[in-house]
Amino acid sequence: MTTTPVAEATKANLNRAGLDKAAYKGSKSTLCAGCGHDAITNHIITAFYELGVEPQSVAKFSGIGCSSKTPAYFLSRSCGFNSVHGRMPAVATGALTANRQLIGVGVSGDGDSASIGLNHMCQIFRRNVRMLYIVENNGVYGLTKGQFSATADVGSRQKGGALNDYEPIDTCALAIELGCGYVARSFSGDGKQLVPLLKGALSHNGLAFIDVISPCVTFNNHDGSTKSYDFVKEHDIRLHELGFVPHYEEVSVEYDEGTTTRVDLPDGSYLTLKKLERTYDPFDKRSALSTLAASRASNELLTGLLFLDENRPTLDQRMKLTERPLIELTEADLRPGRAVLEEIMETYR
Amino acid sequence: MTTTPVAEATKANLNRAGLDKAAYKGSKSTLCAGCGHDAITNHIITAFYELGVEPQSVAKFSGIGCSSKTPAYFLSRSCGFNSVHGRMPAVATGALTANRQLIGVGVSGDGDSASIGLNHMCQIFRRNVRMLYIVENNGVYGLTKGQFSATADVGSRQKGGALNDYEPIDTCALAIELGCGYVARSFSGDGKQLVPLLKGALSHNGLAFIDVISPCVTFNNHDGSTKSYDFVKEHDIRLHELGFVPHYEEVSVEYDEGTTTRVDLPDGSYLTLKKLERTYDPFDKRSALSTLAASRASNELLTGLLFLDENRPTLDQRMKLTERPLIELTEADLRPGRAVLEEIMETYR
Amino acid sequence: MDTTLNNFTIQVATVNGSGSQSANLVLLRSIFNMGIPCNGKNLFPSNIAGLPTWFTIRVDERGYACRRKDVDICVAMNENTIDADVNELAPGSVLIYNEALSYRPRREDLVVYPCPFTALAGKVTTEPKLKKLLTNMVYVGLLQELLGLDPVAVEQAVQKQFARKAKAVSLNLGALKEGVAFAREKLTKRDAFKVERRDLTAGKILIEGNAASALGALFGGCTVCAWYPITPSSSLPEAFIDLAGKHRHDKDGKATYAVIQAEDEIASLGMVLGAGWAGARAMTSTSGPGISLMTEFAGLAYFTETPGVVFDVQRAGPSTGLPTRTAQGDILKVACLSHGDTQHIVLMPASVEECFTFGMEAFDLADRFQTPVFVLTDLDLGMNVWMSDPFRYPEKPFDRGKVLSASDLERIGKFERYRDVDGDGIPYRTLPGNPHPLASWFARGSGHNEAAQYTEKPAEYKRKLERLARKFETAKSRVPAPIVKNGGDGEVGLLAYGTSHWAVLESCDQLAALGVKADYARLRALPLPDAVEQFLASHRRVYVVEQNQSGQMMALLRMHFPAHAGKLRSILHYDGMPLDAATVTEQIAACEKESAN
Amino acid sequence: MDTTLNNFTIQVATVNGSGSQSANLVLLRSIFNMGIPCNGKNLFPSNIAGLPTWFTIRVDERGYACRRKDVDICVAMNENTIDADVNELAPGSVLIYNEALSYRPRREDLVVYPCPFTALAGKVTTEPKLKKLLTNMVYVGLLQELLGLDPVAVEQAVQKQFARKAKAVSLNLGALKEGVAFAREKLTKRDAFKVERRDLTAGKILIEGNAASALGALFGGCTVCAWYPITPSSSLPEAFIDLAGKHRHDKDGKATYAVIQAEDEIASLGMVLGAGWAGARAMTSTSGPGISLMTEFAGLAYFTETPGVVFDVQRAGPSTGLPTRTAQGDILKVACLSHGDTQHIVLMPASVEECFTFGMEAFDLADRFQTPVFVLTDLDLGMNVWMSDPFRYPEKPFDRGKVLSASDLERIGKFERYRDVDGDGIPYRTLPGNPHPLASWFARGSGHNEAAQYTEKPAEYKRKLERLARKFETAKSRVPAPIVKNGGDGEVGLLAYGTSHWAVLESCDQLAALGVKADYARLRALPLPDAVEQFLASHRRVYVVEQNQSGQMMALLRMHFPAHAGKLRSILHYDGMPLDAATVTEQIAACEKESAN
Ligand SMILES: Cc1ncc(C[n+]2csc(CCOP(=O)(O)OP(=O)(O)O)c2C)c(N)n1
Ligand SMILES: Cc1ncc(C[n+]2csc(CCOP(=O)(O)OP(=O)(O)O)c2C)c(N)n1
Ligand code: SF4
Ligand code: SF4
Ligand SMILES: [Mg+2]
Ligand SMILES: [Mg+2]
Repeated sequence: MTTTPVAEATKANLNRAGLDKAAYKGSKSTLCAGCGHDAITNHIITAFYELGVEPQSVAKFSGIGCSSKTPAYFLSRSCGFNSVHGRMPAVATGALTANRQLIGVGVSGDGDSASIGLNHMCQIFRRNVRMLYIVENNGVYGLTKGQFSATADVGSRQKGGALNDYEPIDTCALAIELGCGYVARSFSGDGKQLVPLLKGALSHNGLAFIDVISPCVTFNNHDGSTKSYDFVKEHDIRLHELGFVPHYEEVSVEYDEGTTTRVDLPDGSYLTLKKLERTYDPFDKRSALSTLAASRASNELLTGLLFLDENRPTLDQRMKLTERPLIELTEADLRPGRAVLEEIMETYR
Repeated sequence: MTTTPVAEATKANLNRAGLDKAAYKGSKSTLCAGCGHDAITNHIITAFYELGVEPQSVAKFSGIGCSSKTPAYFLSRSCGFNSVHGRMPAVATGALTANRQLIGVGVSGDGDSASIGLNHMCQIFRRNVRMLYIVENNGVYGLTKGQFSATADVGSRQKGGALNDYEPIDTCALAIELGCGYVARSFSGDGKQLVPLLKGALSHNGLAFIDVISPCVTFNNHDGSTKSYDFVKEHDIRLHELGFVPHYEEVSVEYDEGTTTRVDLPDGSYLTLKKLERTYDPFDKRSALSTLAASRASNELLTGLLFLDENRPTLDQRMKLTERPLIELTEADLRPGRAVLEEIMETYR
Repeated sequence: MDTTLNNFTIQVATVNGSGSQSANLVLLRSIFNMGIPCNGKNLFPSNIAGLPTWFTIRVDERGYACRRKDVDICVAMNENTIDADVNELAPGSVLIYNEALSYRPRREDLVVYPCPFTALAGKVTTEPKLKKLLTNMVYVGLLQELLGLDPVAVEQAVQKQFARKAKAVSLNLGALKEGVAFAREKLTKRDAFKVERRDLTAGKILIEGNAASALGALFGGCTVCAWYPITPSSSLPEAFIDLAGKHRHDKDGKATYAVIQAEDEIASLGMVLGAGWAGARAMTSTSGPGISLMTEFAGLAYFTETPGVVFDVQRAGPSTGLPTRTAQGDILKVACLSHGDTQHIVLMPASVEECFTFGMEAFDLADRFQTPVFVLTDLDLGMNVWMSDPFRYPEKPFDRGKVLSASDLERIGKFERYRDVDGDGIPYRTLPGNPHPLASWFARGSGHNEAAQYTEKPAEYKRKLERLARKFETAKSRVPAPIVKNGGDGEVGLLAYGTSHWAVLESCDQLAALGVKADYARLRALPLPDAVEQFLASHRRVYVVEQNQSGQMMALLRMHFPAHAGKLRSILHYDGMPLDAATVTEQIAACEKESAN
Repeated sequence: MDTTLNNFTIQVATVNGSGSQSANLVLLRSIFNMGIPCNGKNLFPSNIAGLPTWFTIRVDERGYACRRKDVDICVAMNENTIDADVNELAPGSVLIYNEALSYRPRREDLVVYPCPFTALAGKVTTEPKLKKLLTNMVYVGLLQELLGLDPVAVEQAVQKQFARKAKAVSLNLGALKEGVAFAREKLTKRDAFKVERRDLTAGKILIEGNAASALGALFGGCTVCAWYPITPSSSLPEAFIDLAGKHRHDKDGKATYAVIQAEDEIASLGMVLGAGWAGARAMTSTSGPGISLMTEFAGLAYFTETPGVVFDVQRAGPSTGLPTRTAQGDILKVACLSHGDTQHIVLMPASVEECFTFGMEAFDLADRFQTPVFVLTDLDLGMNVWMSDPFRYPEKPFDRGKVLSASDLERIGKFERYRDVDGDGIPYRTLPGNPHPLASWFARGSGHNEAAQYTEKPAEYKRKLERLARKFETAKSRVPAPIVKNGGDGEVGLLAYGTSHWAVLESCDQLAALGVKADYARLRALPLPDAVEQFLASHRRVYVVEQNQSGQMMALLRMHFPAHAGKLRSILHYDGMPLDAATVTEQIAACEKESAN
């Protein structure tokens, strides 16, 4: 074997972790050609690569569904746990509690999170576990062939023609209502928006939730669907133009303070929100909730950073957890001494 | 045995179903003396008695908990199903679908509905099953001795002193968000408010949800609790003074149109909402949601009718269900004829 | 060259989502239309499009219906699997492959027919998507010519497959013709496989088990169906939705049934129990993971004595396992599903016809015994296409069990929900809404006495459990009895259930040919009827054939018939593939040889 | 009058929420302080306050610790149950009752001591709530005098019970004195029951099983505890919270453990598995309904090979059943919890000491075998007070099993998560966050090969299942072996597990007195070690004693040791009460008589 010297051009492609983009890929996708989920996978790869995250420090989690398969398709150098349907939040909570140095990424589907797993998703919002939680939202159960999920909009139609008239679950509204501190919505086809949102999420101290509309080309991309590529393109209203500046970037980026808001994140990175048509304040919980409710009523799809609050205690903080990952504690740390046992025994005499 | 003639006084106590109040009672309560749940039981008895509901036409449902025991303590002439922890909505949905003539009453606890059963509660809001759904909310798991439930407020303390800092689940906010058409909050000690709300709920066409703060005297009635009798009395803000006029009442009740809103219900009954200090519009979803969020932030407990919408289709309507209860359909209705089987067989040849 | 007539297997190796399913069904039905027994099995991945799929047709005029492991004719259409597909062929098999693939024949011991399928389809259409679909019909044409399929039978099959879509019919007939023409002009038949018209399928049907089960539910009077999607079960409730949508309306056109897609399997069973308690015939359908989630409610149903029907279309694996592969791995679990001392009635259909009859019977048993009834099928039965006699119209009226109306109560003058009035362990019940003052009772999963009142009294609690045991004793003589096929001399017995039946049927003949004469009893339900014990008692060695790793039915037999535990041996198969006869025969023959030594 | 020394039972009948628990514990500890073996069982309703509760103390200097059905001394404090309480007394028993009740003695065959408890308490305080509480201490005083309790021992017990609350101590001592004085002045001892100081409890402890299990978890290195409240399990995690809160902090005072109250039992086990996968020692604790809800995740853990510890403190019943009564009804369910072919390691402590040691051992086994380990106790063991030798400090270091660090990987140069490198069926694992480039792998509940890659290939899938079977084969010789107590001649064997042990221990002696000599093996774990088979092989009749209706352990034994299935007989007890020796002895003696005929 000969050692090929790394070409200059390649070197230029290395990120601050010394890795090229290929190092962030996973195994080949087995999803349908054109599936929104594959696009999201690519945006995830881009975000992690550009940020220069050490892949080995990431832990991936998912439930069951086409969307939940995707953690196998990115970051193959990271460990992952593809668990059971709807229960990803529980598994992630356990793992990230056991090792608080892991960077957690959960990928779920709308069926996984808003139908069978709704309770667990709501409770992880309340617990504020440090992780990135992505719902790849196509309004249907892809893997079981296209039944409506709980995010299907009123008035949308199934491929076979059946009409949905149940109130959809707006996962972002629930996230805001239940104490999640980073809530965003985006579209699988909008990398310009989604990539900064993903990066911002990774800088957030707590649970960062992103609902990404991700068309299912096989079962929910027809006329009458409200999660088709066409529908999204027509109804997408971007709340702002997003930028992300990482904490390790030397040069500070220039922006117009009149039109752009700078949103500082705990690790020193920041997001820039450049105003588009509408004025939107992502720091006001009440107005965020009522704007979301209004947008649903008028069939608008608002995308962007919906809500941010960096002051919520995380689960680790609430538990006053030691800084060292629990998994690194040794027998000496964990097993009290003989005297302690004797002292405890005495209380039972 | 001698037949005692019904005394005049007793006769006067008979309701339009020809029953006295005792006919609406159940077996003796085994709850702690002073438990809020027992007060709610009494208000339920009063509401059903005063309305003159036929007890045999009622079906009672519950999960598991002190609160979920109470259906045994009212309406002993009604059948009831005390099911498993957190899953009452599913059982009620099945039963009320099977027999659409039943009047459904579900009683649950905050642990039962907002912790283990949160998903089912959310989904029954979306399905809009015709029934009265009461959460007897004491912020703790009474029956398992006082652990916090998911409705415990931020800053409230357990009997042992432990502090809660998880965002509480506001079941009413979720109900409004998820499409429930009758949403109210009340207090076990406030029969004047709760009884009309219960009556109104029974006239509503769809799911009527009432969250009733119901102090647990044994485990959550101390200083530091936000679900104690004292706390509620101090923080309760009644949105309006409530009255209920049933459809069969001959004389129409007089009220001042300037200060009182009349809310018509599908069966011809109506609620009267007499304005107190604040102005509150229970027909506006967005404002209801944001008022609730604001009240939580300022530690106010708003009680009264929070939201009403009589135009949501019920589950039965969505399924275009036959008017006859499914359980009354006979073999002749249900088993297609020989010709149909033969025709179906032909499609497989 | 010998001719192998009406007895071979075809395997089409393709890619899912490529539309080959229609072509395969046309092929299957063409053979069926010629009066020759056949059935089809689809081996598909847990994926929507792009991964390998195999469709296997077994043609066998003797009527054997189980999988045959060896492939006689391989139609290789998938670039990614062709090497493996070809490697697995036995010498002398036929390989038909698409010349558009990069594959070049390497084996000399096969009869190889290359064919430019894609190019031929291109003659019918230039539209790329359509062309891809039609490519599949070309191989049907090729096989028509090679096997000697009756063109009329094939055309009928095409008409049926694309019913009411004239354009599709003509395009497909066009593609078919290209295949026929190519074979005629370019190929010389060098293999032995041929079909010849018979009269063995007249009146019969080709149907999947899930559709048959749904028909059972329809004719069994099911009015409430609550479900949550899961492979391989979804097509059962979906078939019910179709059927009820067509055949279940009142005179105003309103639905006389309700279908609710629940938020999960816990809620599905909860809804079924609510409906069952209220008096409806209710069902749900699921597979392994869903069964696990139903565990708590199963115990509530048992203890409150609430009827309900649960179809479990079994798939392979602990956990998610192989969701698109078959197994019989749930039987032990379902038999006693839930914590504590719980037991259930379980029906185990082996055929599509039994899916239909047990599908109805399940509702009768649930009502009669006031308990959940589990119907265990599997992916092989539920999702594959089986030939069957047409289903017979049920002659038995609904058995709604011991339900007391208001007038019954008036006549009797008393009512206790949980009293064993008749000594058979089955109490009487009333339905909510019954206007009689005596009718009301309170269902609870906690301890209760005969009057349905809460109790913690040891004696009352124990009495309840003992009555439940008595009820299941009664059930033994009411559930479908085993079906015994004699052929032995009291030495060797075979036991099987569900789809293992088909392999065992064939294996019995294979074993007989090897000199092993066996009697065969097919189990059809739990609790195990007394006849099972008689069968065990009258044989010296009994082989229990099943499709799981741990011998779950054998475990149940050992539990219940300890006197015979020692004579039971497991014949197991658990790789996710449908069971074939050779696997059974080889294992038993080996054991028998050992016994003889 | 004969004296019955250090061998009797006391039952205090009272109302829950009335504060009698302190008095009862003082009484128990007083006897213990006198060096006499004793233990206490609380029989309480599924309710918070106002319903009947019974506390039973068994004093027995021979050390027998199981429940005794007959009550020698009844202290009747509950208006609602006194008639029944008195009716159940055998002639010659002692009845002490509160004269404030409306009860008037009717039975002539009892030794009756009426006492104005309420009035006497009124002498100590006039505050109504306090008076109610102190009423209970008066009966302790009365018994002190009647039984001859050492006043010093009693005072010590009071001091311990109300530690650090001087006022409570003095009030209670006051009430005590009133009882003593009343007895001295107004009562003449007419019964036989007496205590006399012994030296049999020196150094010993009185503890509940749940506290002991929590101690096991503490010393076993548990760092993550996820739970959901349920009786009778809650006091286990609650004890862990207390203990860890005291003994688990880093030098900055930060917690070296995490406790999460989950939203339900599904999430509890999910969190445990996440933590176990990440490399922590994690546990949850629950009871029947929670076990049922954990069914799906149990299968995921088995198949992905993820460690975790699940305590199941069993309670009576299918469904909700009797939540405050005891049973051994989950063993068969837990042994194979989840759909498909799943099996688990199960530990079955019989004593509080084993709660502690198995509580630690469970974490070692979970790590070693990379699988969930279930520790099955029951309400009787978990919530009642048992006398025990003090727990010994563990000498064995943690066994963290086959975990590869980055440097291990560097050395070895390759890693496949699911390869059976050592031939024992146990693969190696890495933890997420391991920085080595070879370290990553993907855990999934779907089919996978040795490299942890997705597979649907029949052979790969089957290989995985077979390796899992091998792993459990290995586990047989690693789990706690049965403990055999000889006493027989090869004719009769007894088998039991968990709390049934105590009744069987006593029953062995009772049987011997009746001429039935038996050997006794106590099972302590699943998978069943080979030694069990040897025990079965060496006896002609084996009685399996257990506290459930269907003979669940017997079923497991029949499954696994078919050659001996016929010789197994069930001795069952399932009314929710703790098992007593007489119930065992009577059933076995009757069977033996039949065998002899
Ligand atoms: C307990 C359980 N129930 C049902 C299933 C079947 N199932 C697999 S994926 C899926 C739905 C997935 O939908 P979604 O989460 O929206 O993912 P998508 O495929 O649309 O990306 C279902 C119901 C399962 N695997 N487990
Ligand atoms: C599956 C399951 N888990 C846990 C329990 C134990 N349990 C009984 S009641 C209860 C909590 C009840 O709390 P809530 O609903 O608030 O009722 P409350 O007693 O406060 O009225 C719990 C956890 C159970 N019965 N079933
Ligand atoms: S079925 Fe839908 S969600 Fe699944 S892979 Fe295909 S396009 Fe994507
Ligand atoms: S414990 Fe609390 S909720 Fe339960 S009965 Fe007592 S006061 Fe009511
Ligand atoms: Mg989806
Ligand atoms: Mg509560």
